[in-house]
Amino acid sequence: MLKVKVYVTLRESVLDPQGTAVKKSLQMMGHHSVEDVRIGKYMELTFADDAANLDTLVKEMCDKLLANPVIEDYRYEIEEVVVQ
Amino acid sequence: MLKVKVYVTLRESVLDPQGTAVKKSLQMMGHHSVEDVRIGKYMELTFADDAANLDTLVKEMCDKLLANPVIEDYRYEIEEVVVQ
Amino acid sequence: MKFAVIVFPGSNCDIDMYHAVKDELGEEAEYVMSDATSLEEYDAVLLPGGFSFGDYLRTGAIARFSPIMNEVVKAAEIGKPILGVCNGFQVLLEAGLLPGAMRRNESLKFICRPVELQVKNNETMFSSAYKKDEVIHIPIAHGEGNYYCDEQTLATLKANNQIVFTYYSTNPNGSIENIAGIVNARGNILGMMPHPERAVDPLLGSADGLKLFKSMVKQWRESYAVNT
Amino acid sequence: MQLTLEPSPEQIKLEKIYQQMGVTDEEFTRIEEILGRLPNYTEIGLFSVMWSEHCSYKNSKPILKKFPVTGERVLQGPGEGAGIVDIGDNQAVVFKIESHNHPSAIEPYQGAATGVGGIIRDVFSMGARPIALLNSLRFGELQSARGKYLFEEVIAGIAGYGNCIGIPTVGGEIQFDPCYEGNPLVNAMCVGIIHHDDIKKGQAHGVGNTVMYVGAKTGRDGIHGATFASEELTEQSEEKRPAVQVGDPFMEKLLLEACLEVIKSDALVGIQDMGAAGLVSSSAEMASKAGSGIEMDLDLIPQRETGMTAYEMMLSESQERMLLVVKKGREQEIINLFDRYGLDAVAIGVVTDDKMLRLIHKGEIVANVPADALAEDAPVYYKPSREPAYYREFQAMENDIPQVEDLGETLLKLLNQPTIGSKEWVYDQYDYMVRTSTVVAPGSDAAVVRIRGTEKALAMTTDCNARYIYLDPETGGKIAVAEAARNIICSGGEPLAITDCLNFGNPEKPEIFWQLEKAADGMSEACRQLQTPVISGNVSLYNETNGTAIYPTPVIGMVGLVEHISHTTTQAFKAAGDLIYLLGE
Ligand SMILES: Nc1ncnc2c1ncn2[C@@H]1O[C@H](COP(=O)(O)OP(=O)(O)O)[C@@H](O)[C@H]1O
Repeated sequence: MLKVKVYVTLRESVLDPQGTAVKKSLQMMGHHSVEDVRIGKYMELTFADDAANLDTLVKEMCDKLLANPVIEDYRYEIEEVVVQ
Repeated sequence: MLKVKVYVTLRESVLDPQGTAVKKSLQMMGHHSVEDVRIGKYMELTFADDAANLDTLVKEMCDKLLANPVIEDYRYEIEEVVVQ
Repeated sequence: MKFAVIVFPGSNCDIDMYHAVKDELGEEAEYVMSDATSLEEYDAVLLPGGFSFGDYLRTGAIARFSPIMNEVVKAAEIGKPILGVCNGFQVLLEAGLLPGAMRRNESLKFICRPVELQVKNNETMFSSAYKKDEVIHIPIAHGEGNYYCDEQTLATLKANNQIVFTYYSTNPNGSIENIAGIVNARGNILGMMPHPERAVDPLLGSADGLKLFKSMVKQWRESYAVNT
Repeated sequence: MQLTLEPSPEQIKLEKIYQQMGVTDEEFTRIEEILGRLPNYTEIGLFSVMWSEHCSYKNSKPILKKFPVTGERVLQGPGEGAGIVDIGDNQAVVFKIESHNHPSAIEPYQGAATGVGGIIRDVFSMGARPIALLNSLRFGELQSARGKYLFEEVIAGIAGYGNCIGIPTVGGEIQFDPCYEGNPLVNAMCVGIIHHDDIKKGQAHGVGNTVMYVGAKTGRDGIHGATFASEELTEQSEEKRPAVQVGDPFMEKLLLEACLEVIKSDALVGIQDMGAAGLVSSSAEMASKAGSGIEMDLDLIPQRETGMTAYEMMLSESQERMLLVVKKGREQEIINLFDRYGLDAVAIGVVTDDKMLRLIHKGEIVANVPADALAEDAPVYYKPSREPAYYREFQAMENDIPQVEDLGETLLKLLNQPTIGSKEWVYDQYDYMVRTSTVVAPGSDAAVVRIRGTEKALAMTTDCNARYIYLDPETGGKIAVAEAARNIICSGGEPLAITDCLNFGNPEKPEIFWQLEKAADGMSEACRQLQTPVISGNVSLYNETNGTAIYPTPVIGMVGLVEHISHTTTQAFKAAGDLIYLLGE
């Protein structure tokens, strides 16, 4: 089994209302050392062991569906998972 | 500067309607090798260098606010970031 | 009877709740801001729908840390009725005052429409004016009403007869066991996704929600009569 | 960090850098004359957005002059954030429609969402409580993946913003046609209610008064959005992506409630939202309308990013911001008020008497231009107009009456068309019930929203059949207004007035300008006959993809008064055995 971990984050200059709300909330709870919070997506995709060209494939998936290139950046890691 | 990366995922026993929808879309796009998709959150928290007890702190933030223990699991990594 | 309508930043059904109580039910209602620190003068607490704190992170997750929530807990402890509708239900779940959690609707879309509910338990202080198994018309409007709890919790809910309303004929959001509304074990905290405050006047399509508020008033009158 | 240095005034002129901002050679010469010197980079930026079609209506002004804009009940015609019509009992209805076509073509969710956010600000900045939203949408025929994506995301964006802020989306219309494939139309309308005494205008009166900034922090979003809206979409448009802003409906909800409270304060002199062209247009317009000037210190502007230049701050289209003018000495009251909503209010400048918009950044004057020049003195173009060949061809055709063999099958085929089929999938996603005043929900002719505390209600609708207008703009324009009026009347209302959004192709093409002219003639004629003046509106030109224009689509938003809620009628047949009448010719 192959596992792909995809991290999608908002581009740096893009407003992140969610992150701002969480930051304020943490500060209100007394966590004043928090300076910034940015919130993105984390996805785990599972593929059969014999999936070919995974790198190209995942890139295409990210570009087309998993991330919105207008406002988001992404990166991913491919891992082999040994099933016990 | 210290950066904490928090990953929040739905518990395995909980159905993930969003992941299911994304899996279906990927398969419709012809990516039949995708076997499963799970969607979670990825957060980046920034702290000042001198933040003490960061590990305890972050654990508390996750338990209380960043994840909902009824349906979600979390894990995190603490990184030191060198600003150029 | 005096109702408190809690206003979180981002609440937007607060006005509807207020008018339902004042204009249609004919009882007293007051807005109470989420940073207020007392609920002593109220006989019941209403947590309205909306998007408290933008519903960012998770619905209800940030609102539950508002100062007023300590007071809601206190009010609940002394047995006052607490009603959370839609976002209010989500806040109650996040605060742990009711068991379970919300997921996004199965369709992943926000859904606004009138739905049919069945009254599963008419022996609560919120549902005594309905008949058991009565089918009523109350609208929903939410993106995240797909109720979830683990099997053990579900078994407890059933054993204690805590499921008050279920979706009838179709389940719009995918909630387990068609759950639309539940009470706590003690029976004084009700959380529900459908909006009874939007069904208080035939002009708006239904008046079936009014009986829920009437049930609360009836219970209060009776207990008041006993206590004085 | 921006490392590139801004070009010098000489470079701007020599290398014609202004052209990249959409300023023509003639316009540049005119700017030089106005200033009596060369403009610097910030200044040419200010002119370029303020003189764009989107802000200045330089191509459409002669068209807008055709519209009847007055009437017994009109309290505010075109010229402010939104128009206002009296509905008796010291109350008035405030409404306007606005386009967000180009941003929605690039990033449909945020484009549509910020379109809704913008039109809501237009209404509450007048002092009105927004009570309903409507929209008018055009897409391609849902054949391509991109087309479906645009459609779904636009709907989700409209729903996402309106539902969160808690204003019911009660009506709208959608048509699908291949001509909108590359250039969808997203028009949003907002209706509000106001007491006569609360009417506020966007004007900066009183020398020495304080200019205050309220709401979200300024980032680099949407820089040059207004210019972008005034250009055709091409394949290169993808590269202009930074022009897309992200909306925060939660912030806007707080801003709305705070602004409706501040309106009641006598410390407030004027208020305007920062819409297209953000801080430039709000400050220049507020000063120009009041015949005064404004001086602002840009270092005081709340900023989300570091190292922003004066140019970037002035042109940013960050959402959920307002500009206020407050009586000198009363600032703290205003700060306290906004603080209760968790919002920052910051004094950033003063009203002056020299009619100049003067900007200070890091202790230096970075721009010093006449406010009128920016807001009022944009050139007006009288574009050539030519009757298109297709029009004559169509007019010469014989009427053809199709032979229908199987009525049942034809009916099913018709109902299967996305344009005709049920729109339930769409409006199910809109919270059309919040505020519990929606008496007639989406799915009938016009929506009806009651006015709490009275027996009255408002009927509202958006309409436009662009095919008719393409075939014959003048007749089509009349039909659009008449259809809106019929929808209002069939719902129990008396038509009051209209708002309109003129979505057309490139006006520099004489055939397109002809469509614009003729459609406006038809609309004006219908408005005069029906006594429904035009009280507000918006113009969106350059709706073309790779040189091909959309159908001319002047969307009509009409509001009517239902004198008594019991007069409300709905479309559906009520009971078996009822008689059916057919009225009209
Ligand atoms: N097609 C139109 N019909 C009538 N009035 C219009 C039209 N287009 C624009 N206007 C009016 O011109 C004024 C300026 O419009 P606009 O620049 O869109 O305002 P804002 O900057 O508040 O969005 C407004 O009062 C608007 O109502």
